[in-house]
Amino acid sequence: MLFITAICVFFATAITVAIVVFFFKFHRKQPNDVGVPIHGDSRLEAAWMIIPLILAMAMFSWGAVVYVDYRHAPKDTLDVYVIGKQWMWKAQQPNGLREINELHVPVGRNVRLILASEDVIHDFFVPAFRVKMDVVPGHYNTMWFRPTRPGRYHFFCSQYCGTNHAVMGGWVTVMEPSDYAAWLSGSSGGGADPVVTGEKLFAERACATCHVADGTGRAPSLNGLYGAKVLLADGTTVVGDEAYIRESILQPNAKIVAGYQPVMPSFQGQLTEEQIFALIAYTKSLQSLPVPDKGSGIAPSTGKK
Amino acid sequence: MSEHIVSPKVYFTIFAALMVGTGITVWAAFQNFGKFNIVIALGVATIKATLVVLYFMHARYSPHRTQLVIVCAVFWLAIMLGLTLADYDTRPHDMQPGEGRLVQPTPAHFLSV
Amino acid sequence: MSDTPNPLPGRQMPHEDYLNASYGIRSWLLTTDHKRIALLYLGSVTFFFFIGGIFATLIRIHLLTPSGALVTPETYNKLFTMHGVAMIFFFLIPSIPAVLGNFLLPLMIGAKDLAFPRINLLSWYLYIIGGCFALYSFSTGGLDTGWTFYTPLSSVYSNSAVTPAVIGIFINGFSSILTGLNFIVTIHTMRAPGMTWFRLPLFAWAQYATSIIFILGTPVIAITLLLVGLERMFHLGFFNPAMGGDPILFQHLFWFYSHPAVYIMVLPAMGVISEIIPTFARRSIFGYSFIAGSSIAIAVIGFLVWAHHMFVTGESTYAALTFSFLSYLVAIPSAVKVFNWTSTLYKGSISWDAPMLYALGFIGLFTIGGLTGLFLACLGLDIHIHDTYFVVAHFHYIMVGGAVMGYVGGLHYWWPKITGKLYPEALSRIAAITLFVGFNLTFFPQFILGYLGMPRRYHSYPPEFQVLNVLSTAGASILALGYLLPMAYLTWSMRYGKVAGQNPWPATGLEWKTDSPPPTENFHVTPEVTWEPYDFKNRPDLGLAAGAPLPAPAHGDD
Amino acid sequence: MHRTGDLYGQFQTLEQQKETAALGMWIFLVTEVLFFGGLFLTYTINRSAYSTAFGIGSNTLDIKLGAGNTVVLIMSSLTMAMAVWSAQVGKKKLVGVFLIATLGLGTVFLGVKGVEYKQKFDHHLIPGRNFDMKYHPTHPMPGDDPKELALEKKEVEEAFAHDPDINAHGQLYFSLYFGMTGLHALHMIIGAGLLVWLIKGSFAGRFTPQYNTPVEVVGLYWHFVDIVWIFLFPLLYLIDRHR
Repeated sequence: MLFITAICVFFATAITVAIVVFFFKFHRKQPNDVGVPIHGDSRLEAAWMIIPLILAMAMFSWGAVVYVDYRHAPKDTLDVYVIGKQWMWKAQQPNGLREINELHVPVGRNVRLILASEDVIHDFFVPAFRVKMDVVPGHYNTMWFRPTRPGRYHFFCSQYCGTNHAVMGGWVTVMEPSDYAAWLSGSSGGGADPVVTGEKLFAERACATCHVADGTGRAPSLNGLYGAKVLLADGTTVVGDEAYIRESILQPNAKIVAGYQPVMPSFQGQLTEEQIFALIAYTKSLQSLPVPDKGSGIAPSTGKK
Repeated sequence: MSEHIVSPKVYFTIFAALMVGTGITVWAAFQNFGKFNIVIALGVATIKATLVVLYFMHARYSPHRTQLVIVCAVFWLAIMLGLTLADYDTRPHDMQPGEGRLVQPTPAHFLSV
Repeated sequence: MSDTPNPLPGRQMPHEDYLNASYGIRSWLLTTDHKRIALLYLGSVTFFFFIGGIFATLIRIHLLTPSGALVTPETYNKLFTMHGVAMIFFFLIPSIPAVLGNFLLPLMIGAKDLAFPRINLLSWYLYIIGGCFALYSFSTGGLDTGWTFYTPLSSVYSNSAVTPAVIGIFINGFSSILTGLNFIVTIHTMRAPGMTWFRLPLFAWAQYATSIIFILGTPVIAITLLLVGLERMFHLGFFNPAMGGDPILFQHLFWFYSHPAVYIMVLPAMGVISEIIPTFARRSIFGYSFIAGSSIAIAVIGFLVWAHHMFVTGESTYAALTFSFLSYLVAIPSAVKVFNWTSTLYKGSISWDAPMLYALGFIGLFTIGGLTGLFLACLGLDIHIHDTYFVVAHFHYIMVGGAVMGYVGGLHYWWPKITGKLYPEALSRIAAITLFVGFNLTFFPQFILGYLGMPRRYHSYPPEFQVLNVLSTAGASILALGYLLPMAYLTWSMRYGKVAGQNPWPATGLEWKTDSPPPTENFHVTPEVTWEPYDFKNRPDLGLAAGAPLPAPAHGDD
Repeated sequence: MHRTGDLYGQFQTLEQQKETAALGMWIFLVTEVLFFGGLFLTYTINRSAYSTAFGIGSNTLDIKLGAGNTVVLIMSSLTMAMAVWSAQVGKKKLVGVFLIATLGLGTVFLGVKGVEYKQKFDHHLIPGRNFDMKYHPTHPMPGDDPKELALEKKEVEEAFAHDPDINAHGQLYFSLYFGMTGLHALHMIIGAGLLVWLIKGSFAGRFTPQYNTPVEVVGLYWHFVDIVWIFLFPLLYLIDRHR
């Protein structure tokens, strides 16, 4: 950042100074004066193509490293689900606690936000953390950050989303881990634990009739699915992440697990974004359970966790 | 630059080739070549289009300037299709937290609510 | 006469020119003369500049206070959207190509007209029809999608008059396409004897590069907006995720045109600057072929960078890396231009005429605009400053500081050729300086605002941003003055200005070898080019050699 | 600008005028390539996302009509090329004959397209409120092949079992189908208008070996429209026939 600014300031100053100096120094003295006809110099041209190119590549590399890091969250993240809708933000903490236009996170933890939109494109932007990510309907986007200092920080919607775009914002509260834990347990009125909600949904929607835990059902067991590699019918593998689980709920036929028939109905339009989050949370809670030897979609090479 | 007159014989030959091409596409569409169905269909279509451009549209006998214009059209079309598809096609290989594998779903979307 | 040397005092005999060749409204509305069509465009783009300017003024007044006291959020959203649409599609894109390009291109290459004069007139009518649709949209419910028309906001959620607006832009797109087509063909086939490619004025090169973008980019925005219009009218789902469509695809298609469109705006301005600088530094331009080549390079590479507008949409990391890399490449030809212009000043004989002031202002502002582009192209930084006021400031530096400065400077420079009259020199210098100061005061604070995290398109903002916003509004009022001044004195000079003569500066281009204003067929005798571009040394006809007699106003050599 | 005979005032020679006109048309066609390119891109992205729905949509098209139309259009390209040739070698009468043949074939193409559109309307396959992929298999129309219909029915039912939103995706297919073929047909109609103008000119004997620019330029346009169809046909009609 400093490097780019320095380079830019240097060039801006150099050019301005050159222009101003030439402007006065070579001011026309006689009305009929003609300048010296210099037509160019290829060495000079080469120099001012190559040097900026090298500097530009340096800037690119720095930016690329930061970006790749930003797009790939570390493993041990605290996951918070965030939903944008015209014109408010809803967040759901891992224990199911819900907030509106507020987001509480502990200091010193890697926090990952999983972003979904219910209508148009929004963008979750926390200037103080230097992070933002578009919230695109139909996609899950993720972003992560690691708060380093307790305090309250603005967050904004920075993708224009209609009438009240400007007021679609709120505060991120960064707390000491102990305060955060106290806050989580203290204000329990927010909502049910998503894992519990998810488990209920899992039973209500008859998911459990096929996805039997011991792998004897018509569908693969979900134990240990989250985060593992899943072997698909076409021979490829896919990671059982949020996006995959979401897709499998909404479009079951998109990726069929090897050895199973495409018999699952789609739940498109039958679940809200929050219910999908709950089901994902439930699936995640099965991560540590024993994976059956048969009847799991997990690719053998990876084995169980 | 004198004008090059293409003889009707060439035209009829090309026409015959185009008919054969159409026949091949239709026939191939009913065979199962797996992934290659689309390749064959578009490959034959490209050959047919090239024949039309070269002979019916006289591109083969046109000045280099015209040929350059055609190349530009194809090149820019390739940029638009290529770079956009490159975005979509690399999403599945994108890296995942800790795993080195992807997160984004393909353009599969569907919104609930 | 003016204080600049004038080798050709006004002709004594009254002569026929394109302005007095025929009279009556019909002779204008049905004209196929590229010069008259240019004036039709001049009138109509100025009209849209006014409309867009009024919206901008209201926006800046509204943002004086954090809570935004002037208008409701809906109205504010409409204001910035309509400001963008009017300024980008109906002012900036046609401004230099359709006004100055139309007027000058045939003159510069020694042709009697563009290759397709009737298509040229058709372009203007398409522009007017498109403009009427846009005005209809503005006046019946307005438009609140942002000029970017992002779906699904524009196709499903907005309640404003989106459909007429996209139809208007669609039609206007064909006006651009036909203009670009006309220019390219004209440059290829209509050059006068001796006018080789490397004797073309750099303005013509810039127009050529711009036209490449017109013909290759504009059809894509046309089809994209057509799809948005259809989606809205018939509830189809191309870009609507609720129906299976993909909003990111819209952004790809939109920016495939709209990023190169930035170069449509600034490339012709670069062409103008490349004409003004050698004239007023009175020496050959430094690195002619590099400036010409960089125009083409910008046009080509400009097509390869569009998804840098989408770094935070969740596009693939690999795509983001590629596009960031290519974005840095496009910085190089722009830098080459700036370095060459600056070098052209070296050991020149620089006069302080108004067009030169505009040109130097352009270089300064474009440099800042371009360098801040490096921040935005940097992936890591873009995460933070994307969609903030930093972006707003950056593109205003390019489009207003760059394109509009170039346009106004070019208008001054060629005003004597267009109208045959000189503008008042002192006033015009004051206006140029006012513009420069006002512009910087308006937009520089916005860089800081953006870096501090103020997102764009906000009708209200946290109080800590107020000071910078007030500064910006103050600057905007100076800027407005800087625009009104030239409008007033240029109009005044059409009637009361001093007679200019063929070549008041003097400049080396072919357009200065005919009368001011030029006759309908441009040149009395088809000119033949025997000199190299921007060569002041071997041009006794310019009357600059020490002690050389002023050239006789002979008829034969023009 | 004044015009002397066939030469417009801004040009020096007929040859320059001809070159200019041809180049102008070529550049116009470049913009057309990109114009259709946007649609092709939209099609490609959506098709790769919803290949099942697109396959079913494609299979409801009548391949006989589609293939027949392809032949008709290529034939019209041949007659157009022959019209240009006739003008170049000075066979004034033949110019008119070939132009009329081209126009006739073009009209046949549009007529067949109209028949296909009517079918889609009857089968409830126009995107909108009444769109229903299930409708046609369950409401046979006179002249339907029962075997084919049964196949279609099976296909649709299978698809519905897994994805209740197949209708939405199918609508995308048909939106693109009508968008692409509609735009193509619009180009045909414009081309037909130009042909009528040319035919008038050819009756007046305007086109000679010295001056045949309009025939050649319109010819370029016509061939381009043919090329678009050469790609539309496999993309829209043939993508999923092998199932």
